[in-house]
Amino acid sequence: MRGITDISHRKGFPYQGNVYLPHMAVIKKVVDETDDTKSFHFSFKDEKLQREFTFEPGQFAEYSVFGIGESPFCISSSPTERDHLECTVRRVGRVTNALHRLGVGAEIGFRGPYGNSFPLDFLRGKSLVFVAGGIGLVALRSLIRYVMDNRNEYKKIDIIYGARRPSDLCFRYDLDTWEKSETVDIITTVDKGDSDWKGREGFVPQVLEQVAPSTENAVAVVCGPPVMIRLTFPVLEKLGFTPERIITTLEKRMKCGIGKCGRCNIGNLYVCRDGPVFTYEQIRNFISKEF
Amino acid sequence: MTDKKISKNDIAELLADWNREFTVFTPKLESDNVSKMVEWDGKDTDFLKWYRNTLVPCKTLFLPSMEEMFRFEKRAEGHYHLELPSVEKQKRLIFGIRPCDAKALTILDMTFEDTYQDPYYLSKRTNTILIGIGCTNPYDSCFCTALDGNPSNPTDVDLFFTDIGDEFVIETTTEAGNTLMSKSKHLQEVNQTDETRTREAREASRKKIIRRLDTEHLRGKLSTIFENKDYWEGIAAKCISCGICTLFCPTCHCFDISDEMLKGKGRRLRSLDSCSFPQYTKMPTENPRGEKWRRVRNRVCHKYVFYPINFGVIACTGCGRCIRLCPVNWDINQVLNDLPDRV
Amino acid sequence: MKDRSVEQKLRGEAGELLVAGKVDYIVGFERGSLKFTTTPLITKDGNDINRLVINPFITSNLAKFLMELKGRVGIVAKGCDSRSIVSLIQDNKVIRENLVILGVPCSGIISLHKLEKLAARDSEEIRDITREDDRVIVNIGGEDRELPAAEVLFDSCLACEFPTPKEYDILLGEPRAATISQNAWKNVKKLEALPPEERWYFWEKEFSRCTRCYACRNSCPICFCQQCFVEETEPQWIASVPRWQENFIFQIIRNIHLAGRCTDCGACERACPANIPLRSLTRKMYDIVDDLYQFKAGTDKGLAPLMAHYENTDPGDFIR
Amino acid sequence: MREESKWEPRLLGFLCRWCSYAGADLAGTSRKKYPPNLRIIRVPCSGRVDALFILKALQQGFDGVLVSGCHPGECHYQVGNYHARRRLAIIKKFLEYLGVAPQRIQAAWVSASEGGKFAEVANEITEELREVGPNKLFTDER
Repeated sequence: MRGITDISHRKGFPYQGNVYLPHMAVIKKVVDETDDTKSFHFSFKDEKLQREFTFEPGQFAEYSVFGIGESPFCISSSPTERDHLECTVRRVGRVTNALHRLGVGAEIGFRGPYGNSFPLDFLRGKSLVFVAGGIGLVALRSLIRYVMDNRNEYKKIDIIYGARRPSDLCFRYDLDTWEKSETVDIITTVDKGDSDWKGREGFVPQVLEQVAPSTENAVAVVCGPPVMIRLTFPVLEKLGFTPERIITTLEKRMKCGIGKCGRCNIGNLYVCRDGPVFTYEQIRNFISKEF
Repeated sequence: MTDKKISKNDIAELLADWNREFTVFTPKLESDNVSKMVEWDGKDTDFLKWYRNTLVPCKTLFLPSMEEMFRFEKRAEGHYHLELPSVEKQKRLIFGIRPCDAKALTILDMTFEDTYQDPYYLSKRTNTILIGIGCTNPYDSCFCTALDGNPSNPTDVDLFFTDIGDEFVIETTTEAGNTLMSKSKHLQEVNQTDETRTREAREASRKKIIRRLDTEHLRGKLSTIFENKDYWEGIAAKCISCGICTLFCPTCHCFDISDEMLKGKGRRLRSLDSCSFPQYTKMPTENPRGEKWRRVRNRVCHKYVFYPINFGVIACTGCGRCIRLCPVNWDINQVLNDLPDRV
Repeated sequence: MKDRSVEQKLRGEAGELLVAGKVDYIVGFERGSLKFTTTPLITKDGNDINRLVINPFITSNLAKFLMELKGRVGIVAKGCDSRSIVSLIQDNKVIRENLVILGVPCSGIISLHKLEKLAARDSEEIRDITREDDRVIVNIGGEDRELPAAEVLFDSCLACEFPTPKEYDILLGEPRAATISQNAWKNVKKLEALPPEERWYFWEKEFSRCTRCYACRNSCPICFCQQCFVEETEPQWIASVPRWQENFIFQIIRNIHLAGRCTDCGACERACPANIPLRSLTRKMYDIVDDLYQFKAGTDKGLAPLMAHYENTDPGDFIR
Repeated sequence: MREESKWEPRLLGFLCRWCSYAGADLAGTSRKKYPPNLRIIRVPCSGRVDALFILKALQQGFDGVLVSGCHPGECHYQVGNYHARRRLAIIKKFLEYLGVAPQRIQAAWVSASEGGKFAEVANEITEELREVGPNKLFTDER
């Protein structure tokens, strides 16, 4: 069941020291992405740790706002950026609300990186079709930026990105930059446009079907709200992507982030430990069930 | 090393000796019928008369219902200072753990040692010596024998006591147990009659376990009906989604992590949680197991399908607590025995 | 009428209801998997009807399941259960027309735990238990022993004012008159005799055993909030950790929320695995409400809920 | 001992914005003397005060809680104070049974013009609380 996203081979296990004790990090910059979403740029207080810290695109971490609690978010920056890390957070609950109240200079806790990552070895040399909905782009952004920084190792790139309203589109500055590359096609869509909107209107799965990106030597990488993910899989299959060539990253309620506290399981798989990156092949039996 | 024996009258002195080196835990009635392993008071051995099994499972000595993970303090200019709780140096000894609860710890070890070591659980685990006592009076809800266990199974403890009437016969199973025995007084040699009586006692208690469970075909059957919503809705109907079956289960280990802070000083706490609660998986916008039947299915399958896939062992020891304590008599043993071959 | 014949009548009526399509579900009791227990039977299937039982061990308050079931429901109800149903009707949580209430005049439910203690035997050693008027006959190893019913019934049953359901469509058996025993107030009186600090300390000790399993709330037929205040996170009213302070506040607020709804049926206390005497809270709240407003929960479906109503003459002498 | 002698009762008041809150204001502006240890939370109506507010105040160490609203018949929302009366009566009796000194749960009707009454009420309650002593209900050390 584990397949290409398995991490058990990775170095550094077992983890040394108290795995629940967060590293202290300082917020360096806050970027307003949308009305309710902010990106936080931060770096570790411990400079040696900042220099040596590594992760792979797709991994996540547990972020602490002390006194409020911890929440898992994926790391939205690329491992190629060495001086800081980024996370992008929508204000939806207790911890995210508290995080949104923090500004530059505030201290947060960071445990991680956790989980597997996008299978870089498998993706190398292939064309990539990124399909994202709303805040879901956050989970793909690390990989997209990584790919952009190593552009010659990958073939064609398609990004199909949708949101509810134009103002809900995140990382517009990134989209603008990426679009400048000739071998990158970006299609943005919104459920309902406004007077300024010049892109498409329609839900992501429908737009994906219309755009019908080539499946030749291609892998689709999908992230978005659960319902969007569920509706996107059949479209990708229809387009000719086989289940092993459809990759997604899932979000679940988590507490420990390391496969112990129990709540993020899909069947025997823990999203925190065996995921968050899965192939459609791995989870297809659970579709419409519990993810 | 051959077995030794000890008179029940000498147990208090044996425990008193051990108490010098260890913090000794023994079963205690906290209120009426609520029993728990607690620090021994230095004299009471009454439990030898009433003890069947503790209501609160032994896991709570390793994974407490609430524990402090670390403290934090907001200092000048918004800097946080973190401090881990001091590690208990004093070695612990649990006297009287039942085979099912000891086996549960072996099962829990797999989770807490997997990939990332859990320092809180493991430090307590490595610091504790387990003295098991075989059951003479199992409950009619017990079914350990169906799960590779039995009421006299010494595998998961350091020393194992078998009740042969006025005396206990002591079997040594680990090096730690061996060391402890070599330092202990009041021990007598075992003769042939004692050995016969031990065998008979073990056989008698095994016979008292009346429940059965065919575990061989369970995984197949559960996989077959996994997708069958009607089936799960039917068996889940009477469940009230309380946390008894999980919080009192010796192998359930789900936990919650939460912060509390007052005037700049705070603590991060870990407390037991339950997959029976709808909030357990609730995210701000979604709840993958908001429906009761999904939670019931998860609980059953986690023990009997998912854990075996991940660790090769069923995460149930047949202690029967969930059956005895359930307010609506939701009986996992009965449900598993009645699983349809196909629906 | 004996339980056996009540049972026969119940099976007949319930079967007819299902066959005639008058209800979608039957909610009743069937034999439990442990000795001297019953378990809720919730079924749509006429073949299950013969599993329905009535005996002195029908402990659950089945009204609990009404809000989960969609459609019309035929429900077995003891006196206390029927009052919980009335309470739910008062709060507009269930619709009377969707229910067929199969009322059971109840002579009290036996507490197996009390009985085990009094007989000094575990249930496994007891062969049979039968109820005969004011006695309970316990057969141990072939020998009959008589115990006074008042000493083995649940305390809540000893205080029961309405053993015959207040609301029913079909009454299974003859109506019964109440036989109230002052024993039901024993624990409340004991507490009231203590100085205030000791009363508080008593609860501190009791609630330090609470594991926050929420069996009390979840077995309660009228704890019907979609989201309980303990689970709110913005703001978080009380911590989710099982600490006596929070455990106690949870239970205090639960009782206050249930004022005028709680019928003191005892379901919470029976469900509690930590043996916390929750009825010493519910009983007192019931009496406070009765005292102040002459309001008995679940006795009149036409009345407005206690807390959604007021009178100009309500006592207010405590207000400056 | 020195700590004990320095102890002053801390009172939390939930005051209706339409009457008692203005009453408290008036007490202040007209220089009526009332205890400095009174903390005030303005609520839209005495009917807004939930039992949880009272319990949280006690848990956080307030020695007493005062709920104050409009006189019967004068509620801005017609009936809010009548509902408050029912609720408070029950809360008070129930908490007393549990072992909370009745002096800790207080209620008053104070109109916007009753600055004098507000000061009086606050003073009286503080004196009563002084006799009852510090609230140690939810502390672990006793």
